[in-house]
Amino acid sequence: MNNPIWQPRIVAFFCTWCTYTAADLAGVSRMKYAANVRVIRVMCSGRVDPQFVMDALAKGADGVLIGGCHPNDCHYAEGNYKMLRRFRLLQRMLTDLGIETERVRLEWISAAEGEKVKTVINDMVEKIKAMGPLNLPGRFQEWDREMDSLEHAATQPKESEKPHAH
Amino acid sequence: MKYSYFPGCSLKGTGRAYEESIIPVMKALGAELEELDDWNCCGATAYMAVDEVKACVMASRNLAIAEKAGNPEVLAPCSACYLVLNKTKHYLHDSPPVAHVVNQALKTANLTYSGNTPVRHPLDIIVNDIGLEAIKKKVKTPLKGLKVAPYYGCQMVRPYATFDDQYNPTSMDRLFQALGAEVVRFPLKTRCCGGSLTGTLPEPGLLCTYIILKEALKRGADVVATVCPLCQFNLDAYHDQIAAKWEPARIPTVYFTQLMGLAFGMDPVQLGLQRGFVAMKPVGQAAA
Amino acid sequence: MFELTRTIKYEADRVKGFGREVTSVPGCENLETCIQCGTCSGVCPLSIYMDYSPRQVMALVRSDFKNEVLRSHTIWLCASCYACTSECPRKIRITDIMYELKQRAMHEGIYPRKFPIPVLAQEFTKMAHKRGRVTENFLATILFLKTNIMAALGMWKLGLGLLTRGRFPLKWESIKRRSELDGMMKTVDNISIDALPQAQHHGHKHNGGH
Amino acid sequence: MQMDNQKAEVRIGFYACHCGSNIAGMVDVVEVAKKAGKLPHVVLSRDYKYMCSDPGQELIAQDIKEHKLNRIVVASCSPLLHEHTFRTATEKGGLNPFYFHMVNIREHNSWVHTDRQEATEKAYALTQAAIRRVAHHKALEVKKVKIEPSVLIVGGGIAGIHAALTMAEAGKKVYLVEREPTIGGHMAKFDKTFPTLDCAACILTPKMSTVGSHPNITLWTYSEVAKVEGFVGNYKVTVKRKPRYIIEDACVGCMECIKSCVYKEPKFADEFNEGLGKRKPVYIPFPQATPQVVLIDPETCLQLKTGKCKKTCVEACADRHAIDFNQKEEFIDIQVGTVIVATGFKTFDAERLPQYGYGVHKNVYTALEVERLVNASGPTGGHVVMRDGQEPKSVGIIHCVGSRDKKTNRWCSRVCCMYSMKLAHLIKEHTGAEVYSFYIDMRTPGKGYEEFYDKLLEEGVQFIRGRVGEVTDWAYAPGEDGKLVIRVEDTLAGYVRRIPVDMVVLASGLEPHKDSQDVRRLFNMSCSTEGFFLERHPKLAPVSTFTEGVFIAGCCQGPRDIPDTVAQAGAAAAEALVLIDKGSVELEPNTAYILEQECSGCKSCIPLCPYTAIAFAEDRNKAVINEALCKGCGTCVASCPSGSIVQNLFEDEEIFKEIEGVLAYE
Repeated sequence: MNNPIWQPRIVAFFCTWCTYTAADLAGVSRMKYAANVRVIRVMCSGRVDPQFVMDALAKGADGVLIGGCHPNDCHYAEGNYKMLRRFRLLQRMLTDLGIETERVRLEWISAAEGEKVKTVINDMVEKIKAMGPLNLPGRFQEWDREMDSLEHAATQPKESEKPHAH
Repeated sequence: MKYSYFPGCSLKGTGRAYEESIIPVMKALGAELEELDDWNCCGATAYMAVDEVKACVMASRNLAIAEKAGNPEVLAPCSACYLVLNKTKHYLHDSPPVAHVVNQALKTANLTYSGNTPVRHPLDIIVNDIGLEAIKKKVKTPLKGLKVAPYYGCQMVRPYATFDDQYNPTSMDRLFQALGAEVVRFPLKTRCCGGSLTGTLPEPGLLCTYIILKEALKRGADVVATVCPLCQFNLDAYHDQIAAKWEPARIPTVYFTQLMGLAFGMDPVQLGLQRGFVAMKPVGQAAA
Repeated sequence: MFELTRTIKYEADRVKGFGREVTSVPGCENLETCIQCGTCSGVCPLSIYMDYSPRQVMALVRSDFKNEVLRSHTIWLCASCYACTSECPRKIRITDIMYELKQRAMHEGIYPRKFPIPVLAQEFTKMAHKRGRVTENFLATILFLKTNIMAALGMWKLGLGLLTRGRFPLKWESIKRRSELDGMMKTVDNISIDALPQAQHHGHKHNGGH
Repeated sequence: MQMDNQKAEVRIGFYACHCGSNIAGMVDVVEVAKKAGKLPHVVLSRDYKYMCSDPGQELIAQDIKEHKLNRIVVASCSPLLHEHTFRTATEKGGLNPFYFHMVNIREHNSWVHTDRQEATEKAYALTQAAIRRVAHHKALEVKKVKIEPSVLIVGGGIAGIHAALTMAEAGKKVYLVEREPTIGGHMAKFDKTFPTLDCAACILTPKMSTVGSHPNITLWTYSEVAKVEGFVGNYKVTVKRKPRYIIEDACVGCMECIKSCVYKEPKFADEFNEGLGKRKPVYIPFPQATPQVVLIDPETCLQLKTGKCKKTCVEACADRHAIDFNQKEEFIDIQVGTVIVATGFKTFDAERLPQYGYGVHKNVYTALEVERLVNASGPTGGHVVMRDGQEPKSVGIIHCVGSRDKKTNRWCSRVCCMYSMKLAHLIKEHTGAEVYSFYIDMRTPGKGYEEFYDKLLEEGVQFIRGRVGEVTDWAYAPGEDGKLVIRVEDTLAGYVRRIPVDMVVLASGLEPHKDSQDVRRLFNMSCSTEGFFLERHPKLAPVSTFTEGVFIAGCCQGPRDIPDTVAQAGAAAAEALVLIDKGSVELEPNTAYILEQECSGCKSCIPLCPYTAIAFAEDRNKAVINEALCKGCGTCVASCPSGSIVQNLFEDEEIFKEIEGVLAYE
């Protein structure tokens, strides 16, 4: 964590019709942006299961970016709306878990908006850099340890009067 | 409604008639003007040319005093003041370093600036807040038969044109029609009057002025109406020089508030009309 | 009998980096995208008196011809009517660039000396700084005394006219809390804006006073 | 199909492409290949100069056989570009093509990053993701869809006309839908065409009438596409036919009704002549209009407005009974295999630039208005007379009105320099007036175009390089009284000039139609930032869109001149013909299916599907997906609470492995 050259890890889910194509356009236009984002292609942002997002964070991502077509422009009519609805739930869940909601971002980027891919990615990398690492795997380990010690405490009657570890 | 009133240097000197007319006119419309306590020069265009940070400090002292005064809006009748105060607001918003310096400077005077007090031109307030219907009700002596060339000048409409079209502003046109006057189509309504050049380099400055006056005469106007003390001064005070250089182009130039006062039946002297170099033909009285 | 002058420009005449320096000032960025269409000169009411048209000033800045630009009359003839800024198809804030160039010319002390406009700017600033307000007739008097005494004599009639119409105040206007304003200005002098974090302004500020 | 690889040992072959220096210049592909070779299940790892080349593809096929590979991963460019290529290569090696997966390390990596180490690290992370993912791939079968041998062409300008004739000549069924009462588009309004100056009508109208009479073409003018459903091969289109109050089949275009209208004189602004001429409520847009059928304007027709008219038109029509005041909007459904969108452009509204005085000064014209003025069949019979009845002695033509301007439209409209010169020539020819042409940059890239510029210079047109500041009617200098004064910097001579002229012509630019966004949504296309329809690839697929089977031609894709438009229309027709003649198209097998044993019958997926592909089997209490209707978006998959829906090619497990892979770097 004290690594001075810590770089955020961001997993992105881009719909193939708009945002993935826009990222291709950014490439063809040789725009330059931060190298922290790893893109996973899906057919539609509607395919993005909240589990994917949680899984990415749990496996060490510092942020997740979801890119879909603009409202009314979904290749599949309304997959992006479905994502939007899910996204709102997801944000509530993140808040409950004590994770900054800004770590998971939903952006509408059309196939023509290569420039937006660049600005969104750069902006997100900056913001996550400012927030610092999420380190969910580390926190999981910590929680595991706590759970272990609690269980340990519960199975050891002698220490049962002791107040909880924190 | 009570407004903080920022007269600016000109309204205390060459533009006294503007102040003399705006206060009673606004009062007649139910608006009270409270002069800002110990206001200072806005900095005008000249200060910006020397040091933009200090220019912002000058202007922001007024903005901060206005915030302290607590009235919701500042009224700035002089176009240059209106522009500079608004420009400063933009600067402080857009440039954090400048805002930092300005805030430091304000602190030494126990002042603060938050940016929450809009600076507005009286023409905006009169036409858009008070409204033409309310104005029509106040008209006692309609300006029947008076042909007015509405001259907006530059700095009220450019570049921060928020309340009117910058190419073809019409606030004053509509206002004068409400007062019963006839408005001539005036293509030079936003052309520069020469600004401070009339005083520094007569040839280019006065040419700007001459072109405007000549066109107003050609369009058959009886009077040119302005919203700015510098425009009024330039169009009013240099007739001798213009006549010597080109040809006479004598036409009175008055403040729009003076025309409002006349229509409201106020005394021309009280409105400062005698301060013009070219006297305006008496109007309204005949109709009354 | 006439003298020929060479008008060719050599690379040595350029002050490399000047253009970039100007375009990196907030508000001046778009200058880089100027297409030299001449709209600015076409709408400028004063372009007819300029030694370089506003369009040429843009080209000169971009090509690093610092000395030519800062010595030009153009930047001082600009009356800040913002017509060019409103009309520019590339959204270049030409008026603001003119202000930027005026400041640089003042700072470098290379503006035309007897040219009354920079003198006015200086005197105006001095008076505003000292008294907090500007009394126009005194300012005009000082200006004429400094630049052209004959012009001052020519203006006596105007002064008299103003006097009889009550538009010529005989006393100086000034604010009550002059020391307050003075203190504010001193504060500015003591802060170097360039030393501030995230300062986007580049090394041209001249808060050292004049 | 192939042997079942599910249980067999996974043997992955990995290939990293240099793409010359395109990738290798920023990503250390040798290093990536070396590290990938050490990953589990990777049997073989190579780097190669150009994977998409024949030897590159051959390499894959060979390796599959030699090394008994059963999974292939290629790290190269975007899958949108070459996924198909490598799937074919995989298949050639005897493997199901869907055992292949592609990693994008060019568009998403080498081209957008600047740090070699970071770029290489990212490439390796993406590679790991693909290698983990591909192990879970399954053999799939592609779906083939039959292509209906018909085409819908939207827009009857020169692009639509040319595409329609090409397709019809090839024996395909064509439906041509045009919004206006006649086809012909903007070209029908032009007088001459640059640079050859041949008469627009002479070359266009024969094509128009062929369209009108061709047995393979169904022409619906005064009609719009209201709804589009389905997909490539099988689009179901609903066309709205606006009432023209004339029974088209009964009208012979004798125009007796027009003659006998109760309005004895034409009284209403004539749209075809840009409002410069007048027409009656019953009218035909212009003599060669196609179809040769009149129409009645409900806004001005007395009968339609008030219900009180002597209906002299009906009398005149007599026993043809072609007039029907009760005609209503009509909707027609058609079935087509392909679509060509050729909806054209709109000219920039010159009133948006008030400094040029259009709409204020009556002698300021748009270029399209002047096209009508110089046209022999125009409202003045080809005499250039201004609105004040005078013939101009001096004319100023202002280029780039609403072009190259960040405040209006940023783009160059491409045709204005040339058409302005054409109009300069025609005005000079018609009136002998002094013509000034104000340009920013003269753009004449085309065959014979620069030569045309030469000709105009020789003709003595005054070319002034400078964008006009203002057009005013206030006079200052002698000779300016009563004239329009153009103030401009002559940037080449170095002077600000005031030029008094009688007439000003504004060369308005081209822009997308106001409703282009609606049309775009109708056909599921994309727009570039300006609002023109987006081509699939700017160089290699210029008439294709991101929607399979929908092609674009003409100015709806971007401003262009007539030769380019016709060329593009031909190209779009050829692309559509290719699809039709192929007979069928292969679809990605990315559809979803239900694992019945897992499905709890909660029905939450059913309303989510925009294609109503999910039904509910009451007897079994299970959801059922109709594969033929499923488009493969995966929305239902992501929403199934019991995880019982699977999307082919995007299975949960595949994506989880990809997530794991992209995060597995140190």
